[in-house]
Amino acid sequence: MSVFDQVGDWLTNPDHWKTTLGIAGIPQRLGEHLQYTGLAVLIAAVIAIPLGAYIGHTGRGGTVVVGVVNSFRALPELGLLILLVLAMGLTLALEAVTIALVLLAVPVLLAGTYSGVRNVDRAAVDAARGMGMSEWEILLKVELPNALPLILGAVRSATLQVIATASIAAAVSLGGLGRFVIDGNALREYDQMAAGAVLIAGLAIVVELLLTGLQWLVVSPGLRKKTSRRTRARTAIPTSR
Amino acid sequence: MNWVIDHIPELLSAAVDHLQLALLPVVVGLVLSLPLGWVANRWTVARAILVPVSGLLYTIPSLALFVMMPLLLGTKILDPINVQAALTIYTVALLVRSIADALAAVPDSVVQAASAMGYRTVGRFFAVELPLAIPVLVAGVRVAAVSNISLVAVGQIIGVGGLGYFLLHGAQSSPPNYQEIIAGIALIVLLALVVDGLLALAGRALTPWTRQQRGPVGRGRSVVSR
Amino acid sequence: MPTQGVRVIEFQSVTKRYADGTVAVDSLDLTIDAGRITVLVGPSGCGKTTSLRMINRMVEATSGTILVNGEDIRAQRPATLRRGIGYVIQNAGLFPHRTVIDNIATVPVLLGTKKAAARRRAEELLDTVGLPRELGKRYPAQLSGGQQQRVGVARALAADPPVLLMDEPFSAVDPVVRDDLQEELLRLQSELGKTIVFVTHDIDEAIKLGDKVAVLRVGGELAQYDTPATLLAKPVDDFVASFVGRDRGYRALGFLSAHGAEVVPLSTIPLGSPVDEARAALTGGWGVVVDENQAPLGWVSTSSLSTVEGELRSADLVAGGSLYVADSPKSGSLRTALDAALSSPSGVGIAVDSGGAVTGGVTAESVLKALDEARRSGEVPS
Amino acid sequence: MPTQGVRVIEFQSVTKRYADGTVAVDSLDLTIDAGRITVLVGPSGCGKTTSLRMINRMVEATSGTILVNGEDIRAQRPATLRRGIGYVIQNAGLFPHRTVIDNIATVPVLLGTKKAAARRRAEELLDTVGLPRELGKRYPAQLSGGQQQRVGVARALAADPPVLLMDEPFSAVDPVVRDDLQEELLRLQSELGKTIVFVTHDIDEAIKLGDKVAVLRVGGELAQYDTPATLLAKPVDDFVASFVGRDRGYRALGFLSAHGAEVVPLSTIPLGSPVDEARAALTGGWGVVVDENQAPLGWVSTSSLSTVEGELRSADLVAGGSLYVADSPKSGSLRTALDAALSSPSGVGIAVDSGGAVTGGVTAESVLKALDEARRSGEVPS
Amino acid sequence: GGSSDPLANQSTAAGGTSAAPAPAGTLVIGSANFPESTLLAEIYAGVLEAKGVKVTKKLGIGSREAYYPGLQDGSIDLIPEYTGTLLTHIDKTAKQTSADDVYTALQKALPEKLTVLDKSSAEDKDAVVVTKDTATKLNLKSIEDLVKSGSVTFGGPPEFQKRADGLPGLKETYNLEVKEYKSLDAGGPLTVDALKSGAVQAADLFTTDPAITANDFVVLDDPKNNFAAQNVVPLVTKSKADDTVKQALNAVSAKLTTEVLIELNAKLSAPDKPDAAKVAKDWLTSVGLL
Ligand SMILES: Nc1ncnc2c1ncn2[C@@H]1O[C@H](COP(=O)(O)OP(=O)(O)OP(=O)(O)O)[C@@H](O)[C@H]1O
Ligand SMILES: Nc1ncnc2c1ncn2[C@@H]1O[C@H](COP(=O)(O)OP(=O)(O)OP(=O)(O)O)[C@@H](O)[C@H]1O
Ligand SMILES: [Mg+2]
Ligand SMILES: [Mg+2]
Repeated sequence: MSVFDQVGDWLTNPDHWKTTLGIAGIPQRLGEHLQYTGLAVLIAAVIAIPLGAYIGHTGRGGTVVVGVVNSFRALPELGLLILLVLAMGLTLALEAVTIALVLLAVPVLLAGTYSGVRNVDRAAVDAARGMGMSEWEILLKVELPNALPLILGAVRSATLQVIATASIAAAVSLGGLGRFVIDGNALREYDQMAAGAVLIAGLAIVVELLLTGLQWLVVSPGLRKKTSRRTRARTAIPTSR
Repeated sequence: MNWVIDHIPELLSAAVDHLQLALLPVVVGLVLSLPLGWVANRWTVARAILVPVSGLLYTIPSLALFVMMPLLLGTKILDPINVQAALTIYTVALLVRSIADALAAVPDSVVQAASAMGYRTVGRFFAVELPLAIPVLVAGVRVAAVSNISLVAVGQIIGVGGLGYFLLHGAQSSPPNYQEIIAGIALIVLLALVVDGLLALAGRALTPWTRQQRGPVGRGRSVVSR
Repeated sequence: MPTQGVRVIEFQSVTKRYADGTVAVDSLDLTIDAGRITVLVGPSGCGKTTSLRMINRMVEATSGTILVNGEDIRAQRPATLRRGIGYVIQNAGLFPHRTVIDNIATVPVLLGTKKAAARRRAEELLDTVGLPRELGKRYPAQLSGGQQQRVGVARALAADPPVLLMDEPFSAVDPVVRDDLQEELLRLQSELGKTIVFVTHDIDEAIKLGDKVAVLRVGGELAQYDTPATLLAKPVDDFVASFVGRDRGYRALGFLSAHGAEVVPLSTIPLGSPVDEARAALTGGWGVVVDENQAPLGWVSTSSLSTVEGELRSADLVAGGSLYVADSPKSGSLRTALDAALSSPSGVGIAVDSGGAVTGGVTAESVLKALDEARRSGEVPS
Repeated sequence: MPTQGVRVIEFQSVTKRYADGTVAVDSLDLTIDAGRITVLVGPSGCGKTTSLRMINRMVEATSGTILVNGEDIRAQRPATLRRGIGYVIQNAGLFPHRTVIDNIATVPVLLGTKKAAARRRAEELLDTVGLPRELGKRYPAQLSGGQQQRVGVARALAADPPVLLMDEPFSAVDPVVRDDLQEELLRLQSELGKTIVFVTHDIDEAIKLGDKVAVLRVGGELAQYDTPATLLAKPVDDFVASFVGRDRGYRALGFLSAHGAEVVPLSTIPLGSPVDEARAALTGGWGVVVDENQAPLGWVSTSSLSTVEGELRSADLVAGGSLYVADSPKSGSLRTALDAALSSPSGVGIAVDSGGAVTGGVTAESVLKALDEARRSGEVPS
Repeated sequence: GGSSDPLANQSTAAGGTSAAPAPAGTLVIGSANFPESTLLAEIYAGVLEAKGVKVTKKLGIGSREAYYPGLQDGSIDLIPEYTGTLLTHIDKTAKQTSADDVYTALQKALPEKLTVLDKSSAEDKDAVVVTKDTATKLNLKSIEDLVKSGSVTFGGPPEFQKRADGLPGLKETYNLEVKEYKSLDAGGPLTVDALKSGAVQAADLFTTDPAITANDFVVLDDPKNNFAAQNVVPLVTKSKADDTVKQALNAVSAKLTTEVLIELNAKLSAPDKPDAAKVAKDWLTSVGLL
């Protein structure tokens, strides 16, 4: 029997879709994964998008943003998780994971919002100011709608990065789909490990597609395909995985 | 600090392993993605396939990819090749798109001028298009190197993790050996920053023309804002 | 036509010094006439944009006062001030995320007009600037540069502001489209009578559009402020003279009506006439061949007819020169009259009426006489 | 001066149909003279670029033959062919990653010249195109648009190709710089005697630079192929006439030397002379005030002097018109002479020698007389 | 698993630490990847070196699945083992639970090449542990009481979910059904923290864990012997086990007791995190083996 068949069997085994002998099944793990991800992205968005918009609008502090984002890239997610969970203890495990994930998502969202607002055609902003919009109106009616593609792109990257990192949360005794990989490894059950990996990858891809669809729905048609090849090259570095 | 001082040799040798696990994929990935990026820029159809596929590959979480590599490669699960192959995939996924975009961003007038001067396709690629793509390329390589260095640690979950060993091992001691964990994190961050800085310097050295852009021209024409 | 308040704009020793110490505008005194097009022109970096943007407080003057209709602009909040002043810039600065209609409707909606009403008005404005209404649903990226620029003008006109500021609005479009846009602006201005301040670095554009032209020199000093005719005829110094460029004597003729130039009768020969008849009809060795509407087709001369037999055909004609319209004081200028004469193979320029029919001929000498008279009667500044 | 093989370029019923069916060039027959500047001009999309690029096979002709020096261009491999033909485009298309020197040295190095030798040659070429050698070490981004364009020309000249193709090379720089570059190109051409094919959509540029001008119409047909003077004087049809533009009679004067126009003596008055002396010296009520080098400073007239006392100061002068140079048959044209007369407040244009000293005056009437004579003697095509 | 199972036949070169084969004549000592195993390996190494045996150390190899094949192919020669789990690793069906039964069965089950020397009285076995509060509140003494007290949240290492003496064993022996199982670490700080903080009510810990006494945890009795005896024993390649080796290691096993293990483990987890080698040397000296 090939490994693919074993993975298939594992995934279709009804025991793995419910709690058996106190061991949680796929739906619960998926729910935990989504809970970690959703909570972290939401909190990060509430922090980073207004801040990024403000910095982008005023143009002050741009270098700080770039510096923060770059140095956060170097931080190993696994280490951050371990440290926070150990330091805060298991009763605060959810909080610890959330903090770690928020710390990962904030720089991505901050950079996306900042560069989104910054990259709005200066002539359009100038025109908006010239026709008597207040700074507030400029931000809300011109800069943010035009920055939307980049902001949503950042939300996508951040979400995917959080999904990836949430799966290693199991290494520090938390739930989520990573549980199957860790337990499978400890039990030397490769079918469980591989099935866990397939579930995580599948979740990431589905979320990616959903968010891409959302982006297509929400962004003004006037902004579609507008990004010239040149600006694409400048913003081509994704921040996901 | 006692623990750290007592274990400097282990830390250093793990750091060397770590770098090797992280950077070999960058080199291999770069070599693979140059022709792929060129192809993606050359033919619209190739681009329409390569770019979305690499985007999708890039979305797969690292732990999942590490675990799936044996399935794809037929390797043993503890083989360091798994981690290196997965990181190579990320690097290629990242760079193919950067290279395609960077090549597309080379001004048409420059490409035309090169052809008109008698460059053939290959000569033109190496003499003109590739050098002009360097800034974007270096940016991509920096991201790949830094994220690989951070990801190698995740490999420790399946047994191949360079400095990641100290993260899990420190967490396993009872009570947790914070010195060990923090030393691991700090070394990983340090490696990432040093490699990033070296790559940035290399990038600057390779692209002297991007410096002092604002020469005697260009003042006065600056956009007046606010 | 909407009623407009008189809007005079006055600069009273206005200076702008930027944070880095650059003096962009140096104690500028300037009175801009209401209901006219005033053009600010000068080399790059001379402070044109700065001067313009001080009017709507996009740039705050360092010292001095700017009055609009006698009122200090600092009396109003910037945003309020700006809503009453239209502003058009290069590349139009349209909002990429809004349709053409919504771009145009922006200010009315800001001012509280209902969306539907603002859109109806925006559609009318598309007519005003000469764009088909179908374009209203498009996004800016789907328009050509010239079309975008027209939308920019429409947007600036939407709140019906008495004052319009335009900063090199046409400099990014190609020459043919620019010509179109300039004509359109002149037509609009004659219909709407706005007070327009227009910035350009192109002296030809300045002369074509401006009722008055202010020439600035680098450092933000006003070098000369005059009508285009005076500017061409009497540049105050070498800077202005060289800026105004060569051919200024000839171009200045463009401001003098050709009405004063004597038109002599011309012998016209219908196409298809027998060659013998044509030969008999020549005056001074030349004759104009016309179609059934008396529109000129070309010339024949003693020598050109020497080898021709039978009836006059198109192929027998000598190509004509340029034409000039001479049936009202406002139409042709001495410039077009002189060129008609100079370009004509016979040395006689063809005058036509606005229907295009030949009314007579004009010689270069009679143009010069008319110029002389104009000079003597003071029509030409000297 | 390098020796050049004679290079005639011949289009023999050449047609280009693009993949999408657009016919860009339609059975073009054209012979381009060796050692001359030939300009292709026409409205946007008429196939100028396509025609030009077929010469170095950047575009392959669909049918027909192109011969260079009697040899079919398809006999050589494209890359080899191109190394022997210089090519200059808008914005120069310089390699941003190479210094100016290395940009210029590109083709010689490609052809196998040693790097050091190629660089030495590149430095000489900087002189040739009028750039200081210090610029050699800069990167293109550190140059102004005009300087970049000169480097583009130097690069195209580096392999000393007998043929130079230039596609709207000067259209992206501002008018003043463009004028400079045009002068420079004319100087270069007179020194080097290359066969230059130059594309532009600006008829003024075509007329200024071309020894011969080919006017194309949209669809890629050749409308007229003539010298600039003939083009202005005898456009073959309405399309060409309207493309050549208004003022063509006046501009055609630019091809006639001012030497034939009678220069009358002018009374010159040194600055600082007593006003009474000045009054006495006026001719016809006007006099030219000059400095110690006899260079004209402005005019005085009976009326302008009526309120002045003591010695003549700068402030008392009436601004002068444009000047024209009249000391050799090649210098001034009837066009500059006429403009000098038209722009002068006295009606008399000031003629100067090449040193700038006043040599006399010219009236519009005498220019017209000179034109008449030129016409009679056949200098003007008619 | 099938032949394509990537987990099958893992080499001993776990973690990429494979080195050149040890020089002939030296004895290669391995250890598993938890502190106590490393410590025991250091003790064996210390005493053997004192007797003039050339030893090479390959410590922290990983789990039994990783190192056991290494003994068979000769990559390592000696490793500290636990009788109970080693037996079930070799013979999945083994049912013996008492110390001597297990030891006898183990000697029979071992392949030809390998042997175990004298077992020590030191035992480190899994145990179900609760906090003192929980024990008092629910009146718990043994695992049977836990069943009576109703469903609990149970914590332990991931492999406890499926091991014969893990959840399946507790269900079979005591009919214990946990409400929820939380995968934690193998008797590490997370398990201790989970117990203390109440995240789990009961957990699987090792009897030598100093955290048990430190936190006043209560070890529940195992009257039906769900957990087999786990005496520390040297597992060695027969060909390398000459008399010097046997005598030296048997002397160590004679001195090693559960109390000693607890004490040494406590030393290892002292704040200054001393090296296992040092702790081993100190102990060997104190009992007169050095
Ligand atoms: N925000 C600023 N800070 C500092 N200097 C400025 C600023 N904006 C403009 N300047 C300088 O002020 C001078 C006048 O600038 P301004 O933009 O008004 O010139 P302009 O006449 O519009 O030029 P152009 O034709 O190039 O648009 C220039 O020297 C310019 O460099
Ligand atoms: N690669 C191509 N594929 C299809 N059509 C083309 C291509 N290149 C040019 N054309 C078309 O061929 C015609 C001639 O183009 P060409 O570029 O030669 O014109 P041009 O005279 O140089 O115009 P411009 O003044 O705008 O540069 C145009 O209609 C153009 O759209
Ligand atoms: Mg400006
Ligand atoms: Mg072209």
